[in-house]
Amino acid sequence: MNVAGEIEGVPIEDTFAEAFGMRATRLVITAETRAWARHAAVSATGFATSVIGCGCEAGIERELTARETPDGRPGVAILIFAMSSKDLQKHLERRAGQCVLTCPTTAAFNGVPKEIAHEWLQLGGALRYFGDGWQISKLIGGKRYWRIPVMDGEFVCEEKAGLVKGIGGGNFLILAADGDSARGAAERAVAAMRKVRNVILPFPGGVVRSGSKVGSKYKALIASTNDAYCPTLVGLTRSALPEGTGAVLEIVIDGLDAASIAQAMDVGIRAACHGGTDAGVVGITAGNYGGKLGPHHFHLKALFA
Amino acid sequence: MLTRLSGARIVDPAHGTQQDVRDLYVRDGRMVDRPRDGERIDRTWDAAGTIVMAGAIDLHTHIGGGKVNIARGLLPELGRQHSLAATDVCGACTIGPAPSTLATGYRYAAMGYTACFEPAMLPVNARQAHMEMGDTPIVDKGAYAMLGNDDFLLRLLADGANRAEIRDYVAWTLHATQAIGIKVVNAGGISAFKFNQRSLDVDEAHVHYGITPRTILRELARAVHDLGVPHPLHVHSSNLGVPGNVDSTLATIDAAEGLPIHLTHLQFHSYGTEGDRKFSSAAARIAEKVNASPNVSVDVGQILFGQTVTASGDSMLQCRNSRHGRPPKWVVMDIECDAGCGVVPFRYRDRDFVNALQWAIGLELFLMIRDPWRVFLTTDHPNGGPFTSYPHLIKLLMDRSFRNGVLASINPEAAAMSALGSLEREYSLHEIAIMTRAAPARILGLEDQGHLGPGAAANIVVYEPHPDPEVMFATPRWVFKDGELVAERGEVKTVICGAIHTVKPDFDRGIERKLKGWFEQHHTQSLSSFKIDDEEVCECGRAPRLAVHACRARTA
Amino acid sequence: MPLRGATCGFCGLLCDDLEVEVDGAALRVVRGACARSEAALAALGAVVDPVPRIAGKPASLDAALAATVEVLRAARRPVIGGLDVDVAGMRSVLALARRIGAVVDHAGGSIKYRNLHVLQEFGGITTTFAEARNRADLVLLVGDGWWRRFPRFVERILAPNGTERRIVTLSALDPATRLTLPKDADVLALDAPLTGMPAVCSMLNALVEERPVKPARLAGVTPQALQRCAEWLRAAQYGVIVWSAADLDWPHAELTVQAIARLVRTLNGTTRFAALPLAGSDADLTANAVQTWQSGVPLPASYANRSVDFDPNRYALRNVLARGEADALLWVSSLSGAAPPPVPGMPCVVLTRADVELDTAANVQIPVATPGIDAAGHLLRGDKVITLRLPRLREGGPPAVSTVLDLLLARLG
Amino acid sequence: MSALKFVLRHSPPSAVDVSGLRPAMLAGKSRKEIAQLSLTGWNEVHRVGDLFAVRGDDAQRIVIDGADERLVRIGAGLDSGELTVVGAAGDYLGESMRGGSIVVRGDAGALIGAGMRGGRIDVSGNVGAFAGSGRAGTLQGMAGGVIVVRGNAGDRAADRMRRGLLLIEGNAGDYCASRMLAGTTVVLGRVGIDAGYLMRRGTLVLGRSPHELLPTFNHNGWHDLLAIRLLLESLAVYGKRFQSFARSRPSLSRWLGDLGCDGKGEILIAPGRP
Repeated sequence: MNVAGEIEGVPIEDTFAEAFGMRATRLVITAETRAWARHAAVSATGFATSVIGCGCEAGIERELTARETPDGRPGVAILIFAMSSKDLQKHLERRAGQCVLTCPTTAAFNGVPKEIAHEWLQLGGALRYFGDGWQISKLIGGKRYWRIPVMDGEFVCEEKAGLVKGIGGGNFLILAADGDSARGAAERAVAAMRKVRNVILPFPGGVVRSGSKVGSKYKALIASTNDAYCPTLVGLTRSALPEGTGAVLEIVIDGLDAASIAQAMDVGIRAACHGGTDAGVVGITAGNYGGKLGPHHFHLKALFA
Repeated sequence: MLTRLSGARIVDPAHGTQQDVRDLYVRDGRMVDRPRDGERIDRTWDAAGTIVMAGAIDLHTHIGGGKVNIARGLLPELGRQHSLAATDVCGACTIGPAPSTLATGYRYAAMGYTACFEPAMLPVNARQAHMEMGDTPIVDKGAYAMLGNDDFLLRLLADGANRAEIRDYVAWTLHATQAIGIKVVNAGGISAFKFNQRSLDVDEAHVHYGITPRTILRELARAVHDLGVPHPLHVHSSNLGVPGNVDSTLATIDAAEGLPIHLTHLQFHSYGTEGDRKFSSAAARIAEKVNASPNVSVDVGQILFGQTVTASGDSMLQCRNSRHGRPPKWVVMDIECDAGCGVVPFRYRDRDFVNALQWAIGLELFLMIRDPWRVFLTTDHPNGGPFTSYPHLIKLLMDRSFRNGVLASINPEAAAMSALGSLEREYSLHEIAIMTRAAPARILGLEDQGHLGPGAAANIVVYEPHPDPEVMFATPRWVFKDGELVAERGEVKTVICGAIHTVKPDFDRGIERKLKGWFEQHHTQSLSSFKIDDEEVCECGRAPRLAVHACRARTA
Repeated sequence: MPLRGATCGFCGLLCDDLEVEVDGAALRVVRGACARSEAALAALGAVVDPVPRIAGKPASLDAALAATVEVLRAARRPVIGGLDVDVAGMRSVLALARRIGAVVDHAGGSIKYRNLHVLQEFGGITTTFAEARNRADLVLLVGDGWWRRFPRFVERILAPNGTERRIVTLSALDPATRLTLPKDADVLALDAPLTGMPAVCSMLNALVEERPVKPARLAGVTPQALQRCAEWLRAAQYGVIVWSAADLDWPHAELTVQAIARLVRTLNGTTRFAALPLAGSDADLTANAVQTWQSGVPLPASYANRSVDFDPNRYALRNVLARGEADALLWVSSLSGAAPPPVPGMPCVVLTRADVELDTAANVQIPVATPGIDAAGHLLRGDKVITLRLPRLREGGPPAVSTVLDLLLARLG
Repeated sequence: MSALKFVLRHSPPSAVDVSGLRPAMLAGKSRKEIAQLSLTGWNEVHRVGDLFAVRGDDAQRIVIDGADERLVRIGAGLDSGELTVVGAAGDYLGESMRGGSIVVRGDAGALIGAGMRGGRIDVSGNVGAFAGSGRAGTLQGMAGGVIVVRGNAGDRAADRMRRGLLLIEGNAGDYCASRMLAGTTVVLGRVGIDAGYLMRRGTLVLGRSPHELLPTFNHNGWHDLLAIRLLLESLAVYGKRFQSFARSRPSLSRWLGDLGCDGKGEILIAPGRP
């Protein structure tokens, strides 16, 4: 391991996380109560860990107070990422349609400011057809909304949602002495990273154990287990694990911009390293493909800049 | 008064001349061969370097009758946007999608047209049609009376009337309405619509009278032919604008059984149902049939992109097509046991698949029908576009690279489905002169129009050659009507009144006995107030003269 | 006494089956009479040799024309109103309007516009007299004055030779009118007052389209009657809705006309249905038709500034006079006998029917021939398609409108 | 730079089309050039300098002072800049405007904002009939932008309205929102008879209950709809009266119609006095 520096005594490898361009949008879901807004948000961001198997990646960005939402009700901001505008349109439409429109009292608003919107996706513009001709379009404060009659009143939905050029695949790996230490470090990292805006951690609990590499011996698969980091394969493969590593967990970050991802990685790594080697953290590294896959490189040595 | 026009190249297909340079002489509004011995030439127009043709003739343009006036009343917001200010000789008027009669006369004349024919004069509306034409200055006028949906004729046919009776009725109509020809619009269909029949194919029976369009077409074509009316039955076929109407159009040609017929606005009747959108060009099939049928002449009814308004007697199809209209307001009328009408504004868009293909189909017809004596330049004004776009249309016909340039800019799917890009033909000046002058005069029986030989009306158009035919045809240097200079470089110089052209075939006036009873039983006016005599038509039509053209009866 | 065939121009029906006895100037309808033709012919028949007047005093036509030229020359913003004239008269009116930059409007412009407005902002499906007479199996008559305004409508169109059809009357009709309806017809009477007409017409639309309305008793009409009416409308093979815009005399009545036009369009989707707005009286259709074809835009219009413009708000005669924009009024009237609206202080030249005596002295008054009486003329019939020639009935009499105006134009140079 | 000011010297004898007095037509012209421009009346052409005393120089800010109802089509076709009218404005104020703003300190005539597509009109006084409608013969009225009338509006306000916002603090006349196609109209005061006649879609909010609604409107219940709440809150920027109306957060009586004409419009009526 080529060490770039240490945080609380934990060696940080001089490598980089390699990330790639994605298309992203932010949706603000509100409801009469925080609970119903959460139900919709959780549902809408479910089963969205990786574009490979889910088509999109989504997560809750943060919860919003009544003062922060367009309609003065409690809300949740979610981010959705996909590989193309077309994919994003499809998944936005499905998730908003199946998980927000269906949920009592909710409304859906675009969460992307006009200034940064690269293009516009149809939100209410696509969902309105559920109204079967009874839907009403309404221009309010310069924005167009759709009012779709539903059984508890009307589902109010902004016509369009902004699309930004986001980044997917920011990551770092926590190398630990054992599973307990790895999980403890990861949970500390996730808790810290949740406070960062413009990012989501799409995997369950923000953490992924099945780090992957490109390709497989099986032709049908485009990715497979990252054998170099699997402790149970030490001795069988060309392992990348330093001695004493008993478990590795990865945190993947999708963000609306590079700075937010870098910031999330910064606070995440520092939180993971909190307690130093005594807490069982052996090292921190990041996943890349030699720079061939993505244009965005997050160098871990930036932590010491 | 003797005038000489000197040094021009003369394009006069009726006399076979191909751009001979020679002098033309006009005495008292007529062409003469040469001055009499010792006769003084009062005025010489130096036309050296110019191209001269006879005044153009539009044999199918909706310039008179209630339909266009309804269109004007329907679209005042468009009319008022296209104001023409008064000049020293012209009155203030407008030239919107349905132009005023004043603007119509001014613009036709300025473009070198000296005679225009209203193709759909409802007999009950004939007075108003003649009045509107009378307020269309400068150009000569004439009209075709619509038959084939009037209850009197349908009853005659349903009762198995003999041909002599039908012939007499047709002739009586020509006299009573002061028409020069007979038109049939969606034979039987306008009437069937009054009985809530919403479509009628060539061999489908009229729900009330039990007769088919084929019968109506055949009997009218026969009557017009036997009476010796020069212009063949003018036919607006069944199923206007309906995808797949190629079959009914071909059936319509067959229904004539070899008798002369003229198929009008053929573009709207040349549609197939191929392709994903079930709409395709059937121009090739139609052209092949027309090429092989010497009894058939056609005009195209080219569409041009932009806002226009369609005004047709075909209430059945206009009601059906009203859903495509823009702006979405329209009028349909049932008229007086006589016919009907429908007025639907249209905005043809080059990015629209159907509109783009319609545009291409029209041009395909122009280019695939070989004989310029049998295909005429029309936009079915205002239905396919305004007559003011004729110079542009001429350019599309004469200039292949220009045409292909436009083709490349229209809806690509439509462009890909059209054979237009592969058609290499370019019309020559000679052919343009045939289709806009010599041929319409011949097919209408206008002996003294459409050519520059001795005895012809001195309708002379002097063009300055220009590499762009659109420029050349839009603003001729001089336009003479009956020897008078009426327009110069697009500007009207003198406003005169044109003649009315009619035919008056012989017939047995005994038919009036039957008609009188019919009028008393069913109509809300008397037979005598229905008829328009020569004096009245000249008053209504402000005509200095009634030009009655000869009919040579072919009755067996 | 000589009997002459005549065509009556005193309402939009233009009945051409009249026989009139002409005795010197006196006129008497012998066949085809109605209240309107009798009244008009009696009035015109009592006039012998009417003369032009200048400031109320008899004058020669020559002097009257000279005085008129003076008025028009001095005017910068003239209005031409009235316009109950024949086609030739209207052609001359427009030639004059172009020459002097006038605003032109028909006296009944606000009435006519109730229908025209709907044509322009909705469209319409209409029919004509003979179609209605021969084909209609249901006729819905809206309003309470059509029988007075078009006295022979029942005889000539609604019930010639005992045609069987259903009739619905929408308006409170007096018993005398009810008696004129065909005796064996199936009649449904909806006795709504005029004020209830907008609501009833909208309700009929809703019922015909089977919207979930709950028709309560509406403007005196029971829900059952409304429902029955809707059923009849839907069951018709060829239904016709008839009204006279002059009856619908309340502000914004054009909205109700649009509701009627919409009803027709909806019904026409499945069966045949058409509107038959009764009009054409006082040559309103004639004036509008000639204006429309010559200029491309309808009345009211302005010929100011050497161009033509249409705007019912700016150029309606009433509005122009109310705003005090005009500085001379030329009133041209040959059929109705209507006098010009009083405009104190404004120079006023009046061409009128021979029997008209003005309350106040106009600058110039010139009697003109009434088409179909003292001159032949063409008028457009009330169903908008047929133009009839009204032959001249008697010799002598004042000159035709077109004659007077053409003389005037020649003098204006 | 000071606002370009046109002070009316005398009332013209006939209506004068002053749509030429707008930034796009005047920008880059000297005062002298502007004074030479002509405006058309009825058979008369007025030099701008004869009709108005011209002052100032900023063509982006135009003031017409001492205006009266003879000045028609003020600000017609406006697409940017500010136009202030002091006095009365004639008919067709802001006709077909697409942007910019017009403020009238006084009354305005009929057909204000006819066919407008964007921008804002503020009238401190009353306006005539057909506010936010369209010219005769057109199928659509106002299709965007905002009109605020502090006084009363005449009959047929919002006739054929297609889009945008028409706000009336005072009363509106008969047939308010007739043939309305879409958009939002708010009348804080009373309306005359037959509001919403032939209304197809759109929203009409009434601050006071009308005496009678058309029988072709069905009562839909009392609702506090999120969209309407958002709508009313968004009006706060148009003045205190709208702000307090929104703050009162009324549950509104909702009526749907005109069922004689598609029936997809809504009339929302605040509780309380008719």
